Amino acid sequence: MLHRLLSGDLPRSRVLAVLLILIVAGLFLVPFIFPGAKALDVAAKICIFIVLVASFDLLLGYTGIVSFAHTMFFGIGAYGVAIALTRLGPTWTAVAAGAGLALLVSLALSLVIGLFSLRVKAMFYAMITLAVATAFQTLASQLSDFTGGEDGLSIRVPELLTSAFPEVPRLFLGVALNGKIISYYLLAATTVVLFLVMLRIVNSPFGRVLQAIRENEFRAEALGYKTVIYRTASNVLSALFATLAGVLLALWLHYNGPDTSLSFEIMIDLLLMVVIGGMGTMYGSVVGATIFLLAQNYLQDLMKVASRGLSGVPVLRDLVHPDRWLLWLGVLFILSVYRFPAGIVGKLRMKAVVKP
Amino acid sequence: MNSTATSAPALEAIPKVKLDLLPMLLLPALALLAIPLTGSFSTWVTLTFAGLAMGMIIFIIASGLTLVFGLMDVLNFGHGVFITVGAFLAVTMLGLMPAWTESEHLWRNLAALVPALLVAMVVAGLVGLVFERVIIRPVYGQPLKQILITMGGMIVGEELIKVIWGPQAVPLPLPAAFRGSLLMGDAAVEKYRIIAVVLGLAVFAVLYWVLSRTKIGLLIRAGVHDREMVESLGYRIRRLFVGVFVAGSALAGLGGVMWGLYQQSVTPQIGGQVNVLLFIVIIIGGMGSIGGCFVGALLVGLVANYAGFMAPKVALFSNILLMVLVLLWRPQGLFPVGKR
Amino acid sequence: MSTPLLQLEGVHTHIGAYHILHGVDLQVAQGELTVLLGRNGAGKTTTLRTIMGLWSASSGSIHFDGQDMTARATPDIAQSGIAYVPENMGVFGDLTVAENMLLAARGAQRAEDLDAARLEWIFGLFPAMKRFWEHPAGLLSGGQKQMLAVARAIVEPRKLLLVDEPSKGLAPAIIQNMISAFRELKQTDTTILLVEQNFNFARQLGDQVAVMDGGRVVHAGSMAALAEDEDLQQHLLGLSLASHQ
Amino acid sequence: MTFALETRELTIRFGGHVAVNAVSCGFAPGTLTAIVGPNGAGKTTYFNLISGQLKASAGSVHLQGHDISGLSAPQRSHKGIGRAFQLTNLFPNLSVMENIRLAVQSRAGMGLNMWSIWSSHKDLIRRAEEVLETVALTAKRDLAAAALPHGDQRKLEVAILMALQPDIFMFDEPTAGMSVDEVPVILDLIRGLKTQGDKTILLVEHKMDVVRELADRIIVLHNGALVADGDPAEVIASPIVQEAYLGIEVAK
Repeated sequence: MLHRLLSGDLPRSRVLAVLLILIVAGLFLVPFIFPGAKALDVAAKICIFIVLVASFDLLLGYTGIVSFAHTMFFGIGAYGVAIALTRLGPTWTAVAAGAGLALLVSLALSLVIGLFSLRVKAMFYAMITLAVATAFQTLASQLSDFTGGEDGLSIRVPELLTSAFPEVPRLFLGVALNGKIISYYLLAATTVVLFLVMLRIVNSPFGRVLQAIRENEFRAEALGYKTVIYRTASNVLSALFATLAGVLLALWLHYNGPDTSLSFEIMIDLLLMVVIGGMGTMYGSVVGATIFLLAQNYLQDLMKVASRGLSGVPVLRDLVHPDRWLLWLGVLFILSVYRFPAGIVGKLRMKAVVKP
Repeated sequence: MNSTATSAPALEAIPKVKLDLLPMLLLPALALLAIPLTGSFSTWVTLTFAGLAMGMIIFIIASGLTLVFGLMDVLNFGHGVFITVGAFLAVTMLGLMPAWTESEHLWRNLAALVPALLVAMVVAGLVGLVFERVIIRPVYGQPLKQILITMGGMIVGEELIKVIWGPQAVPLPLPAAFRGSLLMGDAAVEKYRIIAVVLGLAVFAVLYWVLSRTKIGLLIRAGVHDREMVESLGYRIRRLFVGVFVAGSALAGLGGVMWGLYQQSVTPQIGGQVNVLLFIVIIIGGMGSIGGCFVGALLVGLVANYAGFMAPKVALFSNILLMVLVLLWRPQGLFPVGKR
Repeated sequence: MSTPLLQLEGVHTHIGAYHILHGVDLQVAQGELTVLLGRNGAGKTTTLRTIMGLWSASSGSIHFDGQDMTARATPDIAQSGIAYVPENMGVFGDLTVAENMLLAARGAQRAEDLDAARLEWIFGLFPAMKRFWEHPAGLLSGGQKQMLAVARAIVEPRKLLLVDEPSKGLAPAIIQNMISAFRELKQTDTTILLVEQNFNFARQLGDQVAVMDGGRVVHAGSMAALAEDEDLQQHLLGLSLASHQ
Repeated sequence: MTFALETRELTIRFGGHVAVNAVSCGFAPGTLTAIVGPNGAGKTTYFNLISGQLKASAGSVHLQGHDISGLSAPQRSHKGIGRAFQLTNLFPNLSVMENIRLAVQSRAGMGLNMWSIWSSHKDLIRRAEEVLETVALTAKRDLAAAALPHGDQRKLEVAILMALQPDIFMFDEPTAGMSVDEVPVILDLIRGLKTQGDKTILLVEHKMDVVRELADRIIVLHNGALVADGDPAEVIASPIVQEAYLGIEVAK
């Protein structure tokens, strides 16, 4: 049963298995262990980014394609729902319409980008996607009638998902089961489903072809696999899952703007999460997203303390200023590309093989 | 064996040098096409100058990037760091000499600006030296890692710049004598743009001369073609590459000062933003080609300005559109660099 | 016998997972032309590339002109006095013939700095080089490129010339030209190590011969002896297998 | 008679250089043809034109009488043209099993199946295991291909080709770079294919003893052109082959 659910791709490392169980258990018990809005918010972000990072890994880790346009699809999902809810009112129909439309747009766009430029070298593709993503970001902030421009869109979501629902929430283990809790669990459940679906895809015959293309495209072609089709399919799939992650984001935040879903900073965060967690393993996205988002909060708090302690030392004080947390993750990123390109998950699995 | 065969006709045929003029004709063609579309001739002159100025600055910045790619197949996503460093150094340097920059005398302005440009170039070059050693050298020949790691270099570089100069935008006013416009007939042309055009042409001329007339230049061009053979002739291509990388970084620093003055303000993100334009330019030009980079930069500058005047909303995508059109015409860029 | 100019002892070379050279022993005597014969895949090109340092020997030693070259980098090896004409000729297509030649000269900064007398001598060997002096090398025919590659290697005197299959894919007339050029070169006392598959080409030029098979030198001796001995040819080269049965 | 494979006036030019020059040749079903010629004769290029890695400048390729010149490499692979490469060409970080399974899977047309678990296709895995068995790599099935010794990598290369079950087998110097004791294993595999009787085999090989023993027929390429064709012993003895290998007699 578990074997089927995980598509035959078990953690293959005891440490990793324990880590994953801890993360999943933690995510599901967050409302009860760490009450408070902030903890719930971090947990929800982790869920959303697990989907987003996994979808990026499908492209980067499994197929070996570097794209800088991934947040564009994330943004399309978030804007799709946000715009639909603004225009059609807070109904489930609007959510479905927005998500459906966003998926269609992402499908068309990823297909065009894929067919137009996937034949070229890796660097070329990376540059082109970077250019396209930048143009899209500009477009989104220019079309302020639709997108709210730089301010973004604050949206009303279906009543079930609001903290005002129900008027008198039931208490369970001391936690009020209001719409916020409901939407968190819906989000977590969706994450599990989407993750398992992606896990299945990378472990299907199709997924093996993607890996083959990453390893040796020329040979895959000689075996009879039309690689352009597979690369494009990988591009499209990854875009669609990113779009769904964007839908989840807008529904959770009740807001969407360029900085929450489209910006290049998020693209950078994504790269960091994929690489640190481990490229080419779906579990890497779980580990990477969790560690990154915890660090984003925990590290900043730690740095605040350090910065205060060093307030007399000019340069050092600035280096550990809480706003400079990305500096340290950037250094970690560079080190991990050098030292352990297979990321944390790859490292754990390797260890498990060495000493069985 | 028949000895007359040594002078077979095939040996006699003198190969014709084909000069590929078509892409160069694009520039005047585009400019002429814009005359009726812009309405008045004086507007056209102003826009054309603005476009050329912008193009020249982009060319200065991008020339190093495209050469480094041609020579070692290294594409540096962190090139923007050198631009930002250059721009902020100009802020610091010019900020130290307010009396000179605010003076109405041109020579005093120049006495402030020239050292600022030089310092920007030297420091950006040094940063480039460190960048090459730490970031790029360990991942030669591994494109995927290279993209990731140079991107990482960009992140860290930008954060370090924030540590030094702070995260906010800083004004970078033009020295007094460069402000304002010259009248050419009815058309107003900003003085600074003329300076940018002159400087850009000078950089192009120097690069062209180095590449075509000096031995170092020959080595660079030979290295683009076949680096193994260059080594077999007894030259250290790594050293050559580091030299080109540092020179390219210095040019990016110079371009950063120019760009900062053009925008009249500097942010830590300035380099990252220009990066995208640079990529478009070197893709359009044909990666590794200096001539292509020059034509590509001017095309991008002109199109951005014409489109900005005629249809501001379209202007933001005009560069992407330009890139798509060029690639549909010539998938390898305007001047593909031949690699056997 | 005096110490050879170039000496390889037990050289092994790996390229990735491939173990190409399995202990090559080879000597090239001063002032002689040594031909390296052997069929495709025997390791001839790999031997030249290993001498040039383009691939590094995983074990064994290479001595040249009294110095240990085994772990040196390619530019060092070239500067110690070895010129190399690779299998693909290594002609810089974007550069003119003159610029190609200039790059091979150590001191010269401009084409005018090249030794005029030597240049005239080279033009005598390869008249096409004079005719196409200012033309981009990429526009030359295959045979002309091969001539340029050889001309470039001798633009200044070098102690040793490594040449990889100069006859490959050339028309008979050009091969003839090439043979005369190498004959003339031999007059100047240049030491040459030549890789060939074309036995008749090799026979006309070689003083010494080394035959390779399976990544080793399986026979070394004088060319005259090999050229006389049909049985030895058959045995070593496996070329005329059935012809005299 | 319909040839299993035929090239008509097949030509490719690179710039001014004609690498393969109007080669017309038919290969009868069930035969093993050796292609010989000196370095640079155009043998590998000829293979690339047949398997579709290169597009011909002129001429055509026919499979069972049908013109396949317009098809891409993957399409030709599906039509039954299988190719092993001169330089080992594997998926380095995938296991031996997965390398072979990718070929089996392509043969079964399963590549676009996204929803089943790959390890649940028992029939495909069994087929891959059979192939593993024939090349004696079963014990190493879970090793990464890159971790294999060179000889085993060559075996895996042949195994991938066998897993594709093509009608036309193309071997490009299958024994290149192998140590002496490894060569017979590969030759036995090719011999085994030949005795099946229904496979058409093209073999580029330099070792004349091998060629003489295995081939039904030899064709000789020289400077891109087909210069000899016929019975092995005859062809090897012919002056044209002597010339191709020994070089043209030039007046002293």
